[in-house]
Amino acid sequence: MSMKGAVARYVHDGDTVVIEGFTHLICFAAGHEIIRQGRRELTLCRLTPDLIYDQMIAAGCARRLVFSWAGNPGVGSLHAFRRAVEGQGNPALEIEEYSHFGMVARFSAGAAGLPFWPLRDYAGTDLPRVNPRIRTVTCPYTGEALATVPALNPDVTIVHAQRADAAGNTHMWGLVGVQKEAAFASRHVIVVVEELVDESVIRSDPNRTIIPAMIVDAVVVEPWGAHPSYAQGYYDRDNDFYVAWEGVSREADTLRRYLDEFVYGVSDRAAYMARQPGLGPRLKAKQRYSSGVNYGF
Amino acid sequence: MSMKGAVARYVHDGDTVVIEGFTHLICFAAGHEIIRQGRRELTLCRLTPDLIYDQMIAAGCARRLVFSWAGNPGVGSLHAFRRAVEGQGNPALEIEEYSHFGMVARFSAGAAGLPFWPLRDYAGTDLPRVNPRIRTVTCPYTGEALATVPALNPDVTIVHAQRADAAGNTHMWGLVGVQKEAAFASRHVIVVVEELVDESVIRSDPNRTIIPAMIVDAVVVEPWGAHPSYAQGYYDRDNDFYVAWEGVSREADTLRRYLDEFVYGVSDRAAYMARQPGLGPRLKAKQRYSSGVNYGF
Amino acid sequence: MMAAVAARELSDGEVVFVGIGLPNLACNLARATHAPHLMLIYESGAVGAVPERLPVSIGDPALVTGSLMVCGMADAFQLFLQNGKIEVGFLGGAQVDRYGNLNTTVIGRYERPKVRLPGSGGAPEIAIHARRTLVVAKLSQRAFPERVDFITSPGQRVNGVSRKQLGLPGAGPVKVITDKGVLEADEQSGEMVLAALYPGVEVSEVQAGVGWDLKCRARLGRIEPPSGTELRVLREVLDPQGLYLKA
Amino acid sequence: MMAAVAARELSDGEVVFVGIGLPNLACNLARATHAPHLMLIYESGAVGAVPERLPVSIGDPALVTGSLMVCGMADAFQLFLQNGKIEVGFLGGAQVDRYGNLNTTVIGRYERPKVRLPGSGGAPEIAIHARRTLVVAKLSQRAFPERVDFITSPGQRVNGVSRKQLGLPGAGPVKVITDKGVLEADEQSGEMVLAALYPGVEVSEVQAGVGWDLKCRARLGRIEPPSGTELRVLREVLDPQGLYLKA
Repeated sequence: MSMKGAVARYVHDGDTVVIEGFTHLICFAAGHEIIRQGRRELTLCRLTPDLIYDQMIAAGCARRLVFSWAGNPGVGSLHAFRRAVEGQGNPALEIEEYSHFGMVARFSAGAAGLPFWPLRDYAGTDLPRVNPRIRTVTCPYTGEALATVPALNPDVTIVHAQRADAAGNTHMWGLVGVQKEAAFASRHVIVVVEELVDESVIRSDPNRTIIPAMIVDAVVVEPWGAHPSYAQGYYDRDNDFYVAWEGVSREADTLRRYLDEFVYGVSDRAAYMARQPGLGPRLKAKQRYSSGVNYGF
Repeated sequence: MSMKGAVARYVHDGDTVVIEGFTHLICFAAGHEIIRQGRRELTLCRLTPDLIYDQMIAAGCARRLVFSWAGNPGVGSLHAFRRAVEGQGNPALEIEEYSHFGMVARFSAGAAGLPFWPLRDYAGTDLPRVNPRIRTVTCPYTGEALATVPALNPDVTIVHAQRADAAGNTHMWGLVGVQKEAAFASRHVIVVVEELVDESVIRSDPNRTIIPAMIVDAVVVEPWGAHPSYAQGYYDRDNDFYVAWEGVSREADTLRRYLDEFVYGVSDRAAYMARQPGLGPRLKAKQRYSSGVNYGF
Repeated sequence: MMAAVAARELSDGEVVFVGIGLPNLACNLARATHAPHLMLIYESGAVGAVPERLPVSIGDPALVTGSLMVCGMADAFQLFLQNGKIEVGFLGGAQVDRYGNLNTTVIGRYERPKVRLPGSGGAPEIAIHARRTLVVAKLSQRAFPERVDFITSPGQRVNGVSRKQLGLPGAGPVKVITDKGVLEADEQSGEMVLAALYPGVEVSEVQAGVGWDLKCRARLGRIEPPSGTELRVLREVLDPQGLYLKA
Repeated sequence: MMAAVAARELSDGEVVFVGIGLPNLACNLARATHAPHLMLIYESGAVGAVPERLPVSIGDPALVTGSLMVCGMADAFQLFLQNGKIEVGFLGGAQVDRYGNLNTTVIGRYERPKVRLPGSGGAPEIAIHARRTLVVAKLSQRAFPERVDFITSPGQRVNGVSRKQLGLPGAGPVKVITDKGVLEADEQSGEMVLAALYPGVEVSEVQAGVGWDLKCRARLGRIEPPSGTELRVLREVLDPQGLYLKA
């Protein structure tokens, strides 16, 4: 399916949307298409909103943000996010805040079909004071109090991966973050891949499969779809872009000009890449192949 | 380290011992060495006691069995287990019984450093009636009652795997069962492998690492150590042996004769294999190699 | 015959949590005949298995080679089963009672068993979470008592309490496939009632193998005998050594 | 200088949960000098990372290539951190207070912040579970208030309540490495006290950057300046572009 078609079909105004990927495999291509299609009132959930949600917030897609660390990794602030939260945004963005572990636990509960997840966390912190959804439960064996977070079950989760077959059986390697949990927790799943492969490639290494076709609604083939984040074995992280974003996003109108040129100004990811001919050669990954293993009996 | 040395050092009378592996990678070599060293009063934990615990029960190593399915897979009964539980054993074996999910949850809690694990299970069954450690907790969000099981933290867990480096960084593929959770839940971990490999082999495919060296106390190289269970990519399951066990174990004295010849009668796994020259050629795995993946950037 | 009838209960593309023995045989028969896209998931963690030989155990290496996904058992039980992704559960039982409660734990008192059976395995969670559960068991007064000695896996009613009241997500055992006919759970009472007979079998023969006063559907179905294809696949392809079919 | 001092706090073979920025630089300096077997674990799931370049983010691809293990984040937080396998946690903070409580969430009121900071990340669970936690921060009245505006990560005492009473497994922030000296948590009071000074720095200069009446250890330590090796590795190997060292 095309990204246009997948977003049109599975992302609706008011939905709870997850585009996961911890630094690695963040599907900017999907975020840009959601911006182009003008989705509104979304509840955006991610551990690290990163530049992709900063752009979606700037474009007015978001009503609420559920997160655990809202910065520009290794650089500084997410300025569209800050403008919205510091009250210069209009309307103000609602926020619901956890720690990384808390967000991971919310996805774990959602994926396991449980209403909550227990964790030993938050004692002595101010987080439960500002987030009433962080609660406690008493251990039926030791009597001790443990923190809990509620299950997170998104309407749609978008996962970027290295390769999948046509049905959606998906291989992912390198940092896998919380994508498996987010996908299993979600009502609908869109898988976006660098490469479409034959089912036999998936079946040659079943332990590498993170997401099975049975929970996948749409498979989109979108090379370079994770830029400026990266795809291990395909292309490197574009650190220059992350550093440059500080300057681009500091003022609302320079950010707007970026969106005009690189999001609204292109029809899809192919056009996005065509506009930046230098990217491919600069970021293409070197070869460091793993050795195969024997699955015979 | 030698199997003799590892068992002498890390398995003591009265310990809680786990030899995990769901049908796949069951470390019979370790079980046999524990029998040879005459360990007593052990609490043996496994989802499926399988033939290995049936042999250890017959040899008098066990005081208590914690399990979820005590049969001979695809064949029938575990007769030493049945004799002990049906009161013909002397002294009688204590049992603590869960379902597979309950045992998996106990290891998951132990591995996560939590005192319990919640699961939606056991309502309407008689298991909580005969096992008071199966309890309930109330969800702080929905108010519904969920079942709980207590964490299981063994004194020692023995994991068989395809390959590891000298430090104990371990690659495992095919069915991985609950070994990762059991190892992380355990005070001590012994890793037994078919093949010792250079650290560079492990580092060439880090997503394949199930157990990191930092939690491993001893690495034992013991080819064919999982026979009559199997090692994917190395040798097939010896179904004939499992079928034959029905006849061997049905009477206490034929079982005793088996132990005399193949456990007490051999010094180690090499001697065990030397006594059965036909095994290797009959069970050796065919080649079905996976394709490698690129870890470059 | 039971394998063939059980196989017919599976529709192409369904997601089945497969137990060992006859269920395993039935699933692979369905896959080889009318349901090539049947998704087989084993509690061992093998997803989309395409076994080149009939697996003797649910942890057979043939379930792994060429499968679509292999996950840990925590994922198999939490992400697939407890998360409601399993459409059909397939169970056997040493005892099946009037309300479809299953016993695979003990015959006699738990504390002093006459016969100690293997125990739960994954049966309780399958019977609780699978959207519907199929049971296969051979008829006999001993195997089909009014009430099982021990409830390993919950049926339609437990001591008069319904699944809904117990908060069990799945529909539970909806059919019991026996060697003489098929029982179905009655929508109102939750009781297992006779729904269809094998060729040449009388109601009295089924009643003779059941320890309670068996009710019958108003219109009893007649089950077609195994087709030539079904028999050929079973005998020649799936179970040439008669591992299961002897039984 | 801070990086060098922080690096010296790490012993060879220790297991460190690494945060981004200076902690990351310090860990890689330690690995390149006196602690070649330092085990670096990143919350992103990379275990035993041997980055060929200084990772700009804790999710850098260089942390994965050639690492010993890559696990999901649920495992990183549950099996490693919550399970007590992490010996040293390394944190920065926009604000550090008298008892080592850290704030990386907001300056001002949470509901109407003067400055909105990135937030928690994994800091709360690191400060709670790591056997000991090291903090790196530059001195200033703004950065070292008597009490932080928001407790993102718990220190030695929270509103007078001790870690023990709060049931926190780890020892919490035991040292705060600043740009002028090193503060240590007092065993009795849990208060951060001055323990050692950088060369040529007076106590008054440290006090000037701290928003409470700073106590001093009876015997103040003197910190050795960075060695030639330390400076060379920092400037030439780890951070040639001065990404961190400018700061």
